[in-house]
Amino acid sequence: MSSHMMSSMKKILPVLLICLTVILIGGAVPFVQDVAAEEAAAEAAAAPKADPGDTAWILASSALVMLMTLPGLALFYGGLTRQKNPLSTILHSFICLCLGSIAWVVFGYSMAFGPDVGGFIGNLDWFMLKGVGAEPHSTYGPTIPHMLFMVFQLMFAAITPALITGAIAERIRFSSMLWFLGIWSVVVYYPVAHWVWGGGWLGAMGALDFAGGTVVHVTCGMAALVACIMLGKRTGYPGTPMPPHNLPLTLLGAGLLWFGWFGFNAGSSLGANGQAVSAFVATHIAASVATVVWMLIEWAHRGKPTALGAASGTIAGLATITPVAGFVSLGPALIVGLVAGALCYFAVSILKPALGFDDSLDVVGVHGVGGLTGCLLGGLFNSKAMGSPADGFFYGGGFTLMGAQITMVLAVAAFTAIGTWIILKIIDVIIGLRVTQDEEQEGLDVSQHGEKAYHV
Amino acid sequence: MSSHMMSSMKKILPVLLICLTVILIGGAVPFVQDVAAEEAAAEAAAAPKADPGDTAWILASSALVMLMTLPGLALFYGGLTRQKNPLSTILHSFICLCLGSIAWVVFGYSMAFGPDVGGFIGNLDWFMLKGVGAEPHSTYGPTIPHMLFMVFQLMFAAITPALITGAIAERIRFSSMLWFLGIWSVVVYYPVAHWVWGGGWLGAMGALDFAGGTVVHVTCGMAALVACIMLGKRTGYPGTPMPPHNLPLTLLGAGLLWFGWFGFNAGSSLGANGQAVSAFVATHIAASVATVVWMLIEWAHRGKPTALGAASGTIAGLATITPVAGFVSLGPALIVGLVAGALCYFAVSILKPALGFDDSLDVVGVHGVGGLTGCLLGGLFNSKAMGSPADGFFYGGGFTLMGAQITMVLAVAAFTAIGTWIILKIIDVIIGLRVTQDEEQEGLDVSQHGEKAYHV
Amino acid sequence: MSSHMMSSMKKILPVLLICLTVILIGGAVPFVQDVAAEEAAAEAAAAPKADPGDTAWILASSALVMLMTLPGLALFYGGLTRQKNPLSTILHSFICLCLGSIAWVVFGYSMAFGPDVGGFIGNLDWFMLKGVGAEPHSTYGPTIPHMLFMVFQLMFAAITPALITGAIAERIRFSSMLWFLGIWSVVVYYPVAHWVWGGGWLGAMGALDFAGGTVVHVTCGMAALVACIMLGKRTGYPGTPMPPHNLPLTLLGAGLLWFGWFGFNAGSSLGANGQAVSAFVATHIAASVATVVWMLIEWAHRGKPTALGAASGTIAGLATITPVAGFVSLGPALIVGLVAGALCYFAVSILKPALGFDDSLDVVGVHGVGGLTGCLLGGLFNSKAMGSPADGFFYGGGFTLMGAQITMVLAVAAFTAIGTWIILKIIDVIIGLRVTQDEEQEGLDVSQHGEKAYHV
Amino acid sequence: MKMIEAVIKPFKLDEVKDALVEIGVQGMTVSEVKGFGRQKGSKETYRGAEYTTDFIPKVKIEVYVADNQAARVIEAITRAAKTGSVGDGKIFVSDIANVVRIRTGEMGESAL
Amino acid sequence: MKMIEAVIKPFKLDEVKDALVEIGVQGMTVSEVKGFGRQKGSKETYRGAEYTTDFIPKVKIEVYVADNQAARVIEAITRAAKTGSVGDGKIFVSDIANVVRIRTGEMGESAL
Amino acid sequence: MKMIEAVIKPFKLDEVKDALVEIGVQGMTVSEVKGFGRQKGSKETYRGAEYTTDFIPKVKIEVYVADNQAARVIEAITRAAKTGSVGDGKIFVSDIANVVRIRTGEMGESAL
Ligand SMILES: Nc1ncnc2c1ncn2[C@@H]1O[C@H](COP(=O)(O)OP(=O)(O)O)[C@@H](O)[C@H]1O
Ligand SMILES: Nc1ncnc2c1ncn2[C@@H]1O[C@H](COP(=O)(O)OP(=O)(O)O)[C@@H](O)[C@H]1O
Ligand SMILES: Nc1ncnc2c1ncn2[C@@H]1O[C@H](COP(=O)(O)OP(=O)(O)O)[C@@H](O)[C@H]1O
Repeated sequence: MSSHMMSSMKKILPVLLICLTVILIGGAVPFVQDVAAEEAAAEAAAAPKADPGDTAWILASSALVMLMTLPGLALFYGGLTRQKNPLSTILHSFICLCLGSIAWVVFGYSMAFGPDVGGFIGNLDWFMLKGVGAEPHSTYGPTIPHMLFMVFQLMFAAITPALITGAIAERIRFSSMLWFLGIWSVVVYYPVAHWVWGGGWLGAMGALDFAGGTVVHVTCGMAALVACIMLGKRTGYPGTPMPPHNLPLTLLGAGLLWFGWFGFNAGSSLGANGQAVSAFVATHIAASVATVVWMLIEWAHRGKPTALGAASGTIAGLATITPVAGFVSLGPALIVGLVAGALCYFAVSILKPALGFDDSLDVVGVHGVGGLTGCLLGGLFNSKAMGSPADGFFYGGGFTLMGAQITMVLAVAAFTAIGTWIILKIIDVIIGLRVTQDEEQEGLDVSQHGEKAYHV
Repeated sequence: MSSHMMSSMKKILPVLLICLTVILIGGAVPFVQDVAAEEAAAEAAAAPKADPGDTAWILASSALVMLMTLPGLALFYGGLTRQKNPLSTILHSFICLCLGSIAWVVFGYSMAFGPDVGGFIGNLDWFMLKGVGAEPHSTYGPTIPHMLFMVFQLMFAAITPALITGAIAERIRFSSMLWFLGIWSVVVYYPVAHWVWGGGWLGAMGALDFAGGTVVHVTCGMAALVACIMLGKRTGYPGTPMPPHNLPLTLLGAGLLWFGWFGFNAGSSLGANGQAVSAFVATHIAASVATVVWMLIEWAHRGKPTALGAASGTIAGLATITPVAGFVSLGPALIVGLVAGALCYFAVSILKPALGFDDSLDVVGVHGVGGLTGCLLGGLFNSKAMGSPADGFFYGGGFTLMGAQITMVLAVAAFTAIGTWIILKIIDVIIGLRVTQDEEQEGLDVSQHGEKAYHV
Repeated sequence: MSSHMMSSMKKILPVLLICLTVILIGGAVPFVQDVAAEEAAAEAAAAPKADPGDTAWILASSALVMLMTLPGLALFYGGLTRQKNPLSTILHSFICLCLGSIAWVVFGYSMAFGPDVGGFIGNLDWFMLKGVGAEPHSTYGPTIPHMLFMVFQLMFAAITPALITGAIAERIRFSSMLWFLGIWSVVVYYPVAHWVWGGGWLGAMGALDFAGGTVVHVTCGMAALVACIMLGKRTGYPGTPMPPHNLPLTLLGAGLLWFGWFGFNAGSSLGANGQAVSAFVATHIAASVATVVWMLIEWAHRGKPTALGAASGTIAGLATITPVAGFVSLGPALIVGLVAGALCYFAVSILKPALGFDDSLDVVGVHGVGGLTGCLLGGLFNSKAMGSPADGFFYGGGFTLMGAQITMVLAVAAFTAIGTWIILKIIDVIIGLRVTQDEEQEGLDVSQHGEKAYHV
Repeated sequence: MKMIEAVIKPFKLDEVKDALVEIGVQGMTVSEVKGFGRQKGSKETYRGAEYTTDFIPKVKIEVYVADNQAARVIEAITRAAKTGSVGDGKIFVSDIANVVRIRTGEMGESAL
Repeated sequence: MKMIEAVIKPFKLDEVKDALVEIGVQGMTVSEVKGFGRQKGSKETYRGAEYTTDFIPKVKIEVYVADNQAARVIEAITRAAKTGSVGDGKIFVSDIANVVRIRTGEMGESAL
Repeated sequence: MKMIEAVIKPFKLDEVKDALVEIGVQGMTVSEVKGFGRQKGSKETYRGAEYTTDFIPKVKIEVYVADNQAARVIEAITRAAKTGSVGDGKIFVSDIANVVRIRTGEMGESAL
């Protein structure tokens, strides 16, 4: 054993070290924390108290968004793999949630939402959540504890890398995945989140992203595209059929994602208010329409409506409505769903095979295309009457908003693509990206994790 | 391919058209919407503001009820089928949720809860949710946005047809199911919902249905009975054993249904108030008692307590407490659970085999019998002290309430039976109800949807 | 059939009787209830009204904790068994939830939280929830209905015995399990809950248990240890490998437990306030850290990181943070996670094999060790600034709190061990604890319940 | 003694079993197999990726019988398993040297 | 060479494998099967629908050995698989013409 | 006629099938089996409980062919299934007495 212990120690030592450092820093500053907390307590007395109703809804929403990653997304993806890979696929989402959460409280939140540095990134004043306490933050949810806004946003930072794993499933090396997505969060996600939501240049420019169409879906979609191309196809793709090994698991995941998405979108209004309700309705309707549309198109195109098609339509609708959920009324929500179902169907079952990249679980066609489309539709349908800061083209806003939206998606897509490419190149050189042919053959569950998903 | 494309195009063209029309109407009226929304905003200022706490709870409740249909009910049913049918069964609930939601926001809500026409149906003033906004509606939840009441009720309208699919599983043709339940919602559900909750004659008469014992469970139970008789038995039933293919999936579904039912019942008080709490407790206790009772009776009767029996008891208890959850105290809740467990056990494992109809997943014996029983028990146990508008027999209310309850269940049962029969007859004549023998043999997953649930 | 009916009747008659009695008492007192309720209504007018926001959050939290037991824990355990035992294992949690809930509303709540008798137990004044109504209780959540506090606590009383079933899975007789855990709740859980939370001597002494590290986890851990030793090993253990039959099910359960734990911990602040938020964050971070730590240690120690290891780390982190979630700041939360992951890994994969007892699903090593560790860490890290009634060692509280914490865990562990031992001895003598060798061989699903989990 | 191995359509299993019991066969061993032959599998589609599996679920029945019984067994299986459509399957007959009943150690025909 | 096919109770597999390894058998092929015979299956009930499956889970072991080894193999299996209760299973022996080891192309006994 | 039974590595199934079809084989029956032999299984760990299963997933192919075809079939399988590493599997050949096509009742080689 000692032999593999040596080797594996080598493999994970860095991770181990980073991790311990984080923890020890954690240990080092309880007192800092403490002071912070006392100040908090002090100010809290004076400062505008948080509203219990709004707090209750955002607490629930944060829990709902956590559920999206685990078990929601984990099972949605896990069911789509072949029987030899579900555990590794589930573990990808699982670990992204954990590492993403730790990094977020230590420095990520400060980088994304902390005091702005040149419109590009936040500084480290809020390192270890210093000064982030029970009192509301004037702009980040004036009626809920600042700490609550932080943890709500944490869930977004955690699910984004998890979404990417769908494109690299069934062949990436576990340790490479950890390095890739750990670094990616810092280099790509934190800056982008800052640009759009944290006081950065895109937000300042007037670009609007209600709940993450760009910050979450365009970034994960672009990263997925670059990653699956650099990683290469799964051995045998597309020749050998690779049908999902457990679709009920995938449909369960889809249901939990839909459920959690109510927290994702309706929670993004940061309170239990009218906008939360209209975001809730828009989300539900867009998902419903996209599901039906995908199913009908597939029915006409392939001859049969499928359950997996329906579930894909649901996720497409949810991803597409995300950037506008709180800004549009019923009519546009219906249209968003219609466009989402049609476009993403096209991207997944016609464009992908045509272009020939192996996006194992269709992150690009569903999240990338969906998020991008939603952001652009915002330029048409956002309406001040619904709570949008600016009117879209159809509501008399002319092309101003549309211009900002286009700038946002292009800038973010380009930045993400480049960032992802550089990170992966480096990792590829240092430790490599893929498992060996034999390990892939045997399956990642056994070869990477020494486990089998099922035993009869 | 073109050949089947033609034929399938024909099959789904109508659906496609209807769907597109809906969407385009959607597209057509954003401006209407908009105005509506602005008015809303305007009034909102004046009108009584919604309470964030109540809003938070009903937002959560709406999400919970959505979870009941997908993945809750979908998996509960999906696990009970044979291995060749889970996907089709899951898809039934899934699509009912989507189509039901779209129809509801376009015209369903207006028909059920809109301005009353002769006590029978609502008019179309609220078409496309015109005028349904962030301000509370005086009678539909004075402390929550009207739009929120709408979406909460939407979840009820969506789950009711989904419940019916359990009776027709493993043999109905997918397109026939779509037509059946689409039309059924309009012809049966909207009127009944209006009669009882929307200002219709039953409500006016004093009949009480707290959270849908009649509107949801009696209607789905009767429809299920009529449908499974008209559809005929599954080939081989009852001779060949048809054991559930995946009971853990069913138990998962049962757990999610229980969880979601807290939203269904405790949410029906339309606020985070004392009644919500007592409804929560009554719901939980009735479910617990019915579970234990079903299990014990089965143990005595068959020699062994079963997990499926326990789960069936849970659903029976939940369905039975539904119409009275917010109107009864602890004692009656215990009795409701006791009666539910015993009666539904009898209906499912003695009456059904005796009568010999093939209610595949026991919608009649659990939901029909449970809902009906609960409504009648309301006539005995409802109490003003608990928040019921009228006292039941045991609380000095004499027979008045009981009379109203009996009228309600009889009228609704009869109306549902006739409506369902007519709809199915028409569909049967035009496109037929069942798949072919061979398709049934092969399984609906492959024959209707070209998918298999599991691949090893 | 009559023959087995006789025998089985005999087996369950007592259970049946007890159950009916409970129900009939229930039937007998609706009027009492009623009066109670009316008084409630009356007082309510005067008394401080409950806050809707706080009520909304605790309603949601109660539902979340229910979800932990079913399907969360049920599936977490169910997936870990061999294919012949999942249903019996799931049913254990399922029935614990139901029986625990019934006993709680009838007399359990009164014994645990009712008027104190000598610091040891509550009296029966609140039998059948007499006087427990919509108005808040001064000490049990001044801003939520007393009835809500009752049902929130009910979920804790229900999950604790369910947790124990993991140690006796795959070999205990169903009826013996019912007797064991039914009696155990009364003899062990109610007193301990009273000592710590219900006005008993430990609480009075200043011992702190925020959400149940001692009341829930130490008790179930000790009971599990005693039970699995008295029950003996599963036939073939440890020689024959007994790999989990369905890990995706277990990972689903882990995800639902994590999700539900937000209600468990953040709900324990009894309101949607700052402490709820900090408890939410501490819970999430401890879980994340413990997951990563367990995975890394296993990676170094065994050569590969596993999904089951990660899930075990999650539960360990959650159990360990439970007693301090609302009392500590970020730094300590990170440390708690670190310690939890390391200690529980050691307990499960090194200590257990060394000592050689067969704790089928590792209740002792995860919940017992975790809960105990968390309580002691509270003596170091609790801080008044975070809402703790007393400061821990590192916050200038000296050894006072630590002393109380040690007393608490020792007293409770000893009391639990003795109580559990006596109960099991008696049951062993009267009806025996284990199934027969052949029944164990065949599997408990078929032999105890006449069901199979899966049919192809 | 003869080993008679039949590959049939899964849903025919019960009929075949009954037919065999009728003519006095006391035991058989059944396994799930996948068959490749003239019968073509049905098309499946997953997110637009279409494919037809060549391997179709079948059930394999093994019956060991005394030589004189073989003909009747073959006849019974053929009758019960037949639907007339492609894919009904095949029956393969071969000789075996010996049989042992583990429980008793009996050998030869008496062990069947 | 002989093909020795044994149908046994699933939980006996490990014991049988060990017994065979002990006497020098270097390979075997195992499959899950369902057996119909004297042993009756256990009753299952789903929502009151009771039934007993006639087919009981068994494990089938195939071992190919040189003729001279056959007797010892049969003896070993019988010993290890025996519980004495109905359902212990059967051993079927038949002759085979040839064996090929795919990896090396070796033929005959040396390929075993 | 001959019964040719091959135990191969699962991922080689498609290649073997194609090779057989190429040389004119019109049918085969496939089943999932577990194999014990020289090849060792991979290690699994569950909460620190480590173990290696001796049984490795394999696929068993049964092909019934006319005597004159046997050699070509064996050659085809050997070629297609070979990786050169331990565990490639074996081919077992034995004689069979008769074949019946259930659908038509045809007997003998014409039934193949
Ligand atoms: N030469 C063969 N060797 C082994 N199995 C065969 C052979 N030919 C057919 N089978 C089995 O018989 C099944 C039915 O054969 P098929 O050609 O599909 O229809 P039919 O038996 O009606 O001609 C196949 O699925 C396969 O399992
Ligand atoms: N004639 C037979 N042909 C094929 N398999 C048989 C035959 N008889 C028995 N078996 C197999 O042997 C198993 C055990 O046989 P059974 O009659 O139940 O008990 P026993 O072997 O103790 O008499 C059966 O389940 C079946 O799989
Ligand atoms: N004597 C045997 N009887 C039955 N099956 C065997 C025998 N020897 C090998 N096998 C089967 O062949 C497979 C491969 O054999 P193995 O010894 O692992 O590698 P190789 O065939 O390369 O020598 C085994 O997994 C087993 O299924």
